[in-house]
Amino acid sequence: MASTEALVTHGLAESDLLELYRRMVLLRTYDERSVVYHRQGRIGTYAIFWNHEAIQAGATFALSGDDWIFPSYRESAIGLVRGMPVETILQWWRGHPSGWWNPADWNVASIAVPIATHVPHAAGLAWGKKLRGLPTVAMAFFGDGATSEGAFHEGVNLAAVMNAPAVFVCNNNQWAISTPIEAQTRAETLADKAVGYGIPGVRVDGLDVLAVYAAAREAVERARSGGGPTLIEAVHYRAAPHATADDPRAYIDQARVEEERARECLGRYEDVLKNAGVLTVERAEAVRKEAEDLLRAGITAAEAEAPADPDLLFRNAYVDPPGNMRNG
Amino acid sequence: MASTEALVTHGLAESDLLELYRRMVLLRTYDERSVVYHRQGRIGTYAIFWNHEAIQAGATFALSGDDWIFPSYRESAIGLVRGMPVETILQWWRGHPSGWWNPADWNVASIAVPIATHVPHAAGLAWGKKLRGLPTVAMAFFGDGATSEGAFHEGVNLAAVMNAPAVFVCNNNQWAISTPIEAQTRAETLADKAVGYGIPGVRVDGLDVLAVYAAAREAVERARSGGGPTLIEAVHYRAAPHATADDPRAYIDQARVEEERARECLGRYEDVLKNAGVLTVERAEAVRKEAEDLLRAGITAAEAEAPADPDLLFRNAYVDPPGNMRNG
Amino acid sequence: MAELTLVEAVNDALHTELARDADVMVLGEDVGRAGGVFRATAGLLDRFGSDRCVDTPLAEAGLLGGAVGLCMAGWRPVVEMQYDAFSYPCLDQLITHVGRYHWRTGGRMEFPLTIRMPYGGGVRAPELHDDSPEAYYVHTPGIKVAIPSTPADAKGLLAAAIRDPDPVVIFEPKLVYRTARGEVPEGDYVVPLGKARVAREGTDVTLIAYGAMVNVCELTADALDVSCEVIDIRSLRPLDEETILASVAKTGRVVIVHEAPRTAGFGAELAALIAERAIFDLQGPVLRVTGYDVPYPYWTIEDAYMPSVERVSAAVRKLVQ
Amino acid sequence: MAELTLVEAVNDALHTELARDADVMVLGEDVGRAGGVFRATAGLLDRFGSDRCVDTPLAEAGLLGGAVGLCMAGWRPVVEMQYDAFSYPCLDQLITHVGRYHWRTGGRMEFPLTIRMPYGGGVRAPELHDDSPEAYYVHTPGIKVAIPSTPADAKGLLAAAIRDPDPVVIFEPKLVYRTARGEVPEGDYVVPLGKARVAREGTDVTLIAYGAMVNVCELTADALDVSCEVIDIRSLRPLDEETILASVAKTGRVVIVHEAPRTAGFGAELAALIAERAIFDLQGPVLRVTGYDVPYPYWTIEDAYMPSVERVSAAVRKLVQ
Ligand SMILES: Cc1ncc(C[n+]2csc(CCOP(=O)(O)OP(=O)(O)O)c2C)c(N)n1
Ligand SMILES: Cc1ncc(C[n+]2csc(CCOP(=O)(O)OP(=O)(O)O)c2C)c(N)n1
Ligand SMILES: [Mg+2]
Ligand SMILES: [Mg+2]
Repeated sequence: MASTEALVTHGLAESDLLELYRRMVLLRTYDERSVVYHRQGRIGTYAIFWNHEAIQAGATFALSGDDWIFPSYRESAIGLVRGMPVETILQWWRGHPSGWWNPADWNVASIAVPIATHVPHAAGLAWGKKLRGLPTVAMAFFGDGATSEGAFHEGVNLAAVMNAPAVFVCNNNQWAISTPIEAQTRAETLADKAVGYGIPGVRVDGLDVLAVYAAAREAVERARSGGGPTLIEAVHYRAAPHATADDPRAYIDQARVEEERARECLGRYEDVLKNAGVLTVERAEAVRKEAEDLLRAGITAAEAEAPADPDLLFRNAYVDPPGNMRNG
Repeated sequence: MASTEALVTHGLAESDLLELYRRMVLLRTYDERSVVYHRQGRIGTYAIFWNHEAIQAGATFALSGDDWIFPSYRESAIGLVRGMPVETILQWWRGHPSGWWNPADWNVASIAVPIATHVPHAAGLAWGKKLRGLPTVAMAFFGDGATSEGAFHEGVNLAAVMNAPAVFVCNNNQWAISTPIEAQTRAETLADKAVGYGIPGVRVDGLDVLAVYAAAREAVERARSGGGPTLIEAVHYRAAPHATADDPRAYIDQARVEEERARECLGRYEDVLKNAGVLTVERAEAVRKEAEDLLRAGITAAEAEAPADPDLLFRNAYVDPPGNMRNG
Repeated sequence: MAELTLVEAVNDALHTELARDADVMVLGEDVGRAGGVFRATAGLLDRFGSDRCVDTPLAEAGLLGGAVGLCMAGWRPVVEMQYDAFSYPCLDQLITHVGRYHWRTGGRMEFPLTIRMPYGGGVRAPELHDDSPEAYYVHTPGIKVAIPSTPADAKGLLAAAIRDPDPVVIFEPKLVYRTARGEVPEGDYVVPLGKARVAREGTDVTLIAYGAMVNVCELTADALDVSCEVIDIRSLRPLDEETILASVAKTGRVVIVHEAPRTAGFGAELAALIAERAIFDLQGPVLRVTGYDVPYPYWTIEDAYMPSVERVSAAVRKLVQ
Repeated sequence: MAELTLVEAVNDALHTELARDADVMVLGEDVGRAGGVFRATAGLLDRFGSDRCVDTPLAEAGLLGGAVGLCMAGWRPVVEMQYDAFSYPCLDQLITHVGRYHWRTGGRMEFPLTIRMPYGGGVRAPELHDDSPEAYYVHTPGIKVAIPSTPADAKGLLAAAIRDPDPVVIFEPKLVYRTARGEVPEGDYVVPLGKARVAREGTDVTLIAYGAMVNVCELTADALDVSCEVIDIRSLRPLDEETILASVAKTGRVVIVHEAPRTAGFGAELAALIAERAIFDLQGPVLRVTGYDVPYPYWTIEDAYMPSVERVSAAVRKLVQ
């Protein structure tokens, strides 16, 4: 696993380090507020990504704005790193049609609900952009459980064969709902799976944002310079329920979870920055406040929006709808 | 790759070596005659397995009769090694219902036409037998192209996680119809794919029947003793058309094919046996004649059979059919 | 008799069948440690052990394909698909193998597997937690399909499916998993496949439905001053044609209701049956009230998608006017 | 005009469309070097290069999922599935993504992809080379489906599909790939989706079919001394309801013919349409002549499975007696 020290002195300016911090705080704040909003009945069931922020912020920090992100439901708020409005994502979780965006507006694909099925999309986009002579990289996120699906296998293989500029980021939080990684695979590491596709596989500490960034940067550079895809396994441990509807006490060791929570990624990065003299207490407070304000404004905007027009049932189904579509 | 010499002195009695020879000859004869029968309009489209006999005979020779074989269409005649009548297999290719057998009669599953979809069946059978405390091993055959399918991935992973006694034999003939292995995978070898499942992967010369046998025996022993599945990649080169309907001249280098044909596996084994003093010219002739007689009797029996009763449409569809099944 | 919810009745059936027959095993994603995301499999792991209640890798095709192999080894696997739309990866195994393998053995080997899954909309969930995929399954030869709407039927049909020698798919209406409550016989209890249930007798119009739509039809019958006969199909294949045709002969008017998209949904099959076998009984058009031919919508507007008492009432009024 | 076989017309359409629009590309198993197992893509690799005619790995879900991504990159992919039954692994991508992604972008991004495949039975092939899976596709929201029966339509409908802004699936009746011959306009030629073809006018009975069954209906019309109107549906979604209803209004008698299994096949949808919209025009039951609800059989007895002139004739006679 890569170490953080190398990175602080390696290529990232102070402003970068702080921007990365801002993104992590924004994601963390989004997540923590969402759990509250859910409890208050203001959003629906919600897939918690607490302590996954280092992976999401770190990996995407290696991308340029033209590169595409393919999130799973676990990265529902990843558009925030591209400036997507908070209310858009909140509306997604509120089941309001304004939560559905045009991927091309943000170069962020739709949230993939069915496991691993977006992996071939990322392969296809990366390949298709390359065919057009564009330098675009596609980065797909998925979990440890996703690596068992055929769609993962077929998608990564397609990208590898087409030498497509894709980066596959596996968030190995060691659980798929209640299924532990040992019941998912017999491989020693998930990065090992890269061997079977003839591409590099990298294992990285998923709680170390700079290590994730470094691994992603290398993968993105390789992809962009014609070296093909990379599989990154970001290892950590799911320290929150799978989703608001889930009660993990039935299957998880709570003591282990508490231990993991104590090692959470945002505080860890904060310490790195503070020790390096990059972040002051005041600055941290300001960043946090900005994020909280954004969330407050976001939920307000979401709740202020008019209820959806039921006619949207039909308006978005086809570009050129069949005449009998409204029959029912 | 393993070498043959080791094997001649390693565990196989002369009678075994000859039985292995007999099986190869039987398979070769079946294949060569089938191509002729097809040309004569006596069987339908036929998937040629010429020069794949070392893999089929060698790998299955490591099994006991209680072990199960899961063939693809490329191993359509593999039941011959278990004593299945020639006419049964000929009838399959003739589209006659008597070509469909009860897998439990021979411990040979049905011929899998859709690529790789039988891999999970082998995993399930091996796992299910293990759950019953039985020592049964399941051996599945499939091609290089099959390794790209999600079903391959999911099946091997399932077997690995369940520590199922399964042996996966990949017949890497380097072509999937017209698609060469380089367009199928970027991995250096297909055995490499085993790494991603945490199981041993072995590469073996697919034209060396004793090497195939040795690799299979090790895998079968491991499986039976609780060590879980193995992936065997048997490497060779498709030296015949994909099937009778295929004209490979459009995509394959005929010079390379001729070269490969010259190295064919049966003659090679014959030489090994002759050099070792195990096989005489007369014996070889007798074995060949026996096989030809079997084929002649087989096609005669198949052609003598009464045409199928169209009511079989309905009789085999359900154990307990719905009342309206015959409506149409 | 115990009063149970529908999902408790499913759980009861599994406990009963695993206790009755040592060849029955349950497998799926999160069915063991967690007892299923809806707790349909709760208690099985503790009671029957990890050989007979198995958390599988996250791979629906591998799961169903594995179950085919388990059948070959003599097991009667009960496979849970976690949600309707997450069963789609298994369709290839379903169509190419589960529905054909018995035929492929010349009718000699049996594949007594059961697939069960929660299905249907109205639950305020993210996309792909709302589908009604029964038409894909019932169109597939070699497969049987049943859909309960009451707790007793949820138990009895699942038991019938598990005991059936053919592959059976059970769709459980998740919208009423916890709101449908009713008396459920304890212990052994089987509701045979192929028998519809006349949920309510009536003389003017026949409402035909299954799953959560049966309740919508009953509410419609309550709301209207038209005498509605409500038929709960329960078993889509085998189909109880006689009960349907007898009701149509009596009422001469038919409304068919389902959540699935309209085109080539199972309602079309019911309408086709009636158009073939009861044409001279009909006093008006055969109407369908269904989901639309659009992707299942954003959940704040899903009520506009789901057949409602209003929409079913409008169809009934059209017929009796 | 050139006289072409149906598969040659498909090839002509692909050449024409790739030449017309630089965004169109073809991908699939063996479409490049070999030109397709039926030679439908012959010559494309040489003419348009390996960027626009691509041999993919053997993985149908990856293939279709990859095409979704290609759409996002601005391509108009034409995906070949090698055979009907080998398309089943792609159903998950079809249902969860191809049919929904436009909706999922709030109607802002287009997915103008085309899937084409040979389909249907009667070709004396091993199992799973004979399926008629159109019902799975047409039941899926967001998808359009067309099935030509003549060479001209094979060209024109495929061109329409490729130019259509929505995902379209084209099933090509492989039984008549080389036996259906006819005049095909050269160059640009489009047959719009959503228009049925009256293959033959008649007054006594309406025979409705698509694909290879259109020919069976025409032969039936030839064989009988009953005036049969033969309607070639051509486009299953969008569906030309008017042409169907007008014919039923004229004849009052209907026989629907398809190869696919009967239950919840597309014939059920056609019967349901007629039972809803033309009930008072009918002078008899709406009959279906279809494949059976059984696995597609061993090929020596496949003729007993396929709708035949005899079976269609028997249905017609039942109606006109
Ligand atoms: C095809 C499919 N099957 C099942 C599900 C239900 N499901 C939702 S999340 C989940 C577990 C995913 O685990 P993992 O891939 O490790 O991602 P994580 O949730 O840990 O981020 C499952 C089984 C699904 N969404 N899609
Ligand atoms: C799911 C599926 N897709 C496509 C096909 C059509 N097909 C038949 S054989 C074949 C190539 C298989 O290649 P490989 O796996 O290498 O096996 P080989 O034929 O070389 O033995 C293809 C694509 C099929 N049978 N099943
Ligand atoms: Mg996980
Ligand atoms: Mg091969």
